Amino acid sequence: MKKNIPLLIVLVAGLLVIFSEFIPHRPFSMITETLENWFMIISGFAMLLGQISLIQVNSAKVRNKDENWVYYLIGLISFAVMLITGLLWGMDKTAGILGHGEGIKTWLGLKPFDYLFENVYQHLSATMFSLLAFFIASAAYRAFIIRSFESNLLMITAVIVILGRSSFGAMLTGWLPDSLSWLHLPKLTDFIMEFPNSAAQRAIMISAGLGVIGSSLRIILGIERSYLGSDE
Amino acid sequence: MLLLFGAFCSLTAGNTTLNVSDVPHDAGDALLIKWNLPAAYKDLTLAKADSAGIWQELNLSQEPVGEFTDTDLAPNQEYRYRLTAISSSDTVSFIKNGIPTEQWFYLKKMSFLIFLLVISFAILFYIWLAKQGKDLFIRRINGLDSMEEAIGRATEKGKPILFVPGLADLDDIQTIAALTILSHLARKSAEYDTDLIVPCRSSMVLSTAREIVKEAYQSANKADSYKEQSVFYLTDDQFGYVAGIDGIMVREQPAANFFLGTFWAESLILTETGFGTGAIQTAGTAQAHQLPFFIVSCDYTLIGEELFAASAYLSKDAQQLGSLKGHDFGKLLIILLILIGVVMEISGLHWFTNFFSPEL
Amino acid sequence: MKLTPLVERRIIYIVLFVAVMLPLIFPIGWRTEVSTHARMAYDLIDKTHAGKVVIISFDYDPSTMTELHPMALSMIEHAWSKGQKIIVTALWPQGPQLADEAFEQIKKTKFPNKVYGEDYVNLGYKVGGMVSIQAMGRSMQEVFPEDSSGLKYEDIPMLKNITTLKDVAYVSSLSAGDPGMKNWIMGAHDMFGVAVTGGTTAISAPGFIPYINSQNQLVGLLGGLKAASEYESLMGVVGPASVKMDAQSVAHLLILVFIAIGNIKVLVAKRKKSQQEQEVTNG
Amino acid sequence: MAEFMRVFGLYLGAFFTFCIFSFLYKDNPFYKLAEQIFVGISAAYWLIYIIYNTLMPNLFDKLINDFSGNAILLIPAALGIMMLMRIHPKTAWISRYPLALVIGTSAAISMLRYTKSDLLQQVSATMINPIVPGSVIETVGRFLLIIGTICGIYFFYFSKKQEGVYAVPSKIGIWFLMMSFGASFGYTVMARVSLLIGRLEFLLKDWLHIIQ
Repeated sequence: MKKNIPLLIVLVAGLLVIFSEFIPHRPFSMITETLENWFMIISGFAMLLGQISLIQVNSAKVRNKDENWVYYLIGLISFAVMLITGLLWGMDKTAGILGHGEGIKTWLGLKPFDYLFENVYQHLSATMFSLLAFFIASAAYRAFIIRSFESNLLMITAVIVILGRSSFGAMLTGWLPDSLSWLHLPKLTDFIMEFPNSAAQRAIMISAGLGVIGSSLRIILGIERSYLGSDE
Repeated sequence: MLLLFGAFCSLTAGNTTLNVSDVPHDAGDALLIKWNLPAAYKDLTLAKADSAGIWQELNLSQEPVGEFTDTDLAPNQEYRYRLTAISSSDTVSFIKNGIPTEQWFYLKKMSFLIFLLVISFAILFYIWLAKQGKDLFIRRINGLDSMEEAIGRATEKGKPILFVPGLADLDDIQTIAALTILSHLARKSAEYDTDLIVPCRSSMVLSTAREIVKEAYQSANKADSYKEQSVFYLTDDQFGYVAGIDGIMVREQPAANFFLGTFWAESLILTETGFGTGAIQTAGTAQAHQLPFFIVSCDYTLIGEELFAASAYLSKDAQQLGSLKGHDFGKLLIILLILIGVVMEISGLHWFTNFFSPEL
Repeated sequence: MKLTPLVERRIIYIVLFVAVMLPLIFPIGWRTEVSTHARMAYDLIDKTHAGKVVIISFDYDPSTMTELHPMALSMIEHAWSKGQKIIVTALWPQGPQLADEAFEQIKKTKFPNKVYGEDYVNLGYKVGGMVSIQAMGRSMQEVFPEDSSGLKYEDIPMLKNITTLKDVAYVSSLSAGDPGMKNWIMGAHDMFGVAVTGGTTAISAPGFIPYINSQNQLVGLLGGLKAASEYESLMGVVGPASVKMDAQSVAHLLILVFIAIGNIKVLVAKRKKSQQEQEVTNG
Repeated sequence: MAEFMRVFGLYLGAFFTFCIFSFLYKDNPFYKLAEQIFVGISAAYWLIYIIYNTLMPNLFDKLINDFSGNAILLIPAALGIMMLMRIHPKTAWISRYPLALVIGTSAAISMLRYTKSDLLQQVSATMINPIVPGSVIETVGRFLLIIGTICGIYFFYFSKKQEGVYAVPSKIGIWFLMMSFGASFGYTVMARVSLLIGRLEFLLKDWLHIIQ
């Protein structure tokens, strides 16, 4: 019972969305948009579940004095600070419970929430993102090794494109005569990107598309139901 | 449809027209405007009356005969158009109204519908065949066969398993596919008594993942060893989430990492850190742009479709395996369609390609 | 010497960090080979006569500043060095502010004598993209009754002879997306025959190449940081784009060196192993 | 004071930048600190963001301003509250109904979207005339595009063991995949290095004023 009704909901919701795709008449033409809107609202509520989990997990670690518990305490504090400043004085152009906090704004230059966002959050996020520059170098060093025919293809195309996209790629092959201009590194890069690369990307997208049809169908028809959990 | 006709100046030729008609088989958001003027008229201006009745120019055309489709309209509302044309001797102006209406079928989506139906029926047919007890062959998929081995390794070492269900929310099919794989992995790890760590980026995924892991432990008769806190939420932020997982990888030192689902730019941050900790890494995604990074830094990678085939393959359930046969039918069909399309194009027949490339 | 993988990684990281940082502090000024598209854009501005009025449209926001701002700086400098007068427009709300920053910087460093209202004017942001451009073709003053600081259109000296968009020598759009260069091509060029050039991010550049055609819908194009540095090298300066492009090129080169070292290491290890094996079989 | 706080903010930013960079060497107290602050702050950030930018405008404001016109929004609100029933183990099963709705619609929407953009559009984009008079390179490229796409699709074919003749197209498919992976990898290098340049610009320009 606790599992059958959800399965029925999945079936009805799924079929409704699929039918409505081909019916341009209201109310069907509105269904997908409405459901997507609902999704935003439901997930907005659900967000609280995550936050509760975060508080539970961290406070358990603090209570049990786990290794590194101090950091988890700091995590909880930063969560609380951000939440409270956001609720009290709002963010950007939105007012909070206490309005816009003009007094604090003259002192800080920004709302406290925005101050933390700009000076802490954004830098943490941008720096975390920039680690990719390092990791892409170490991954290239380790992975682009001459081994088999396939791994050579991987390496050679990568090297051509890396060269072709930098400023000396053009210089390196600039002396080539016009008849061989297609070997010009930037041109070769464009060629690789446009043809062999697109071909493989298309193959991946097309077969994945078939996989999606299969997966969705199994879910909508209730053949795949493991995500619904137990029957108790 | 109300037609309003007004010529402000005298006309020299007789068969001049301005026509405004509804575009058939659509959501009632477009009107087709056609005009047919004598060749002497140049400098045509088409204008539409806005809500305040003021004429707003739509486009300029030098052609005395032409058409224009006005889109993004609201259904069942009346719109008014004016065409002004100038010739060497005079200026003419026409005004006409039109109402876009909704219909019950999108004609432009015909090929889409046929395609979807054919593939779906093929999948259902093979599921039915499997139900009849027909033995269906599916070749081995390395990335999937190795999953159990990875869990075994973690068990030997007494280290946990890390499962990351992607960075997308539950509205992405890749996340759902990843969660169905989680159900198999959780059962295995329950059987082996190996700890499972599942950090989640969104609350909906968290809820679903908890249900799944709990159910898996129950079905392995290990309900007591299920710890709710092993499936937890970190943050909704892309890089905050990644920072947290990186911390978990270096501190908990999981022996097997699974990154399945939707990943964006952060993919390499995760797998390089995981590589540094020496874990066996299995990744899978349909995000074509992230696959290279998984390929170079993971031991096994499920490419595109393999992610969606995984749960069916792992379940070893005949019906689920049957559905994979349906995918395969689709592949052969598509290869055939492409070949026909190429031949048609070479012979200069474009209707075939056009049928498959509607404006969706 | 035997390095563990962990130590190797650390070396890679530190070398990369330093190698990217150094060219930023000490610019190298590598000459880049100039693509035809960058040269076309350069030539258009270079061959426009002194005293002509031109439009530079700031159709981007801070998120794409790294790529587009250097182009804006170069184009302003180039146009001024040729004695042209610049009208600033913006199809993106944050554009006028970025334009002010750019003009301040150029005035401070290169052209202290340029006067607001005589040599340049900031007409500010206009919503609507295509519609505004069409309207400019009828009357500039109607679209911009006043500039971004509230000065009346008729009181701005350099705009005296500018009644419609057709009176402008060229439009250069620095475009991060929609609305942007596409609207200028369809509006300014296709409808009013004004030459259009400009720059975009590297990612969206391929989409604009078809417009560089026999109808000259688009006269040249700067695509991304690389093209921005090409433009700087055409002007003979080492600007912000060249500096960043140097850092890019160093990083690219370094990664290639890492790949080479990785291969050499594997090769040496293989040779050693086969030697050892031979010794074992011989011995 | 605001000026001091602005400069202080720069120092804060620089401090956290170095905290994250220190992870490249190894896990350390600074990274742990930055990581937990990051997780805490960003979790709260998104909660506040969703409240102010999704729940308020799309739900609460609408219900307050025009209740009867937006009464249908009570359905998602109720489903959202049902989701929250998960908190208590006894009522947790109630959350399956909203989850079922979400999964059902997601599956269907994904099915439609992927079929449209990833399947049909890619298939029709491959139906091209490969012969381009006057351009050998374009012709070669187009042939590669067609062959690569077809062999690539065959690579994913599950129903045959890939041996003998059947292994040939899937082998070619792998070659194309490998070339594509190498090319995408190389193509991304520039964008990733730009991120590092961006960070260095912050440190050297905004914080230290070493460069202009």
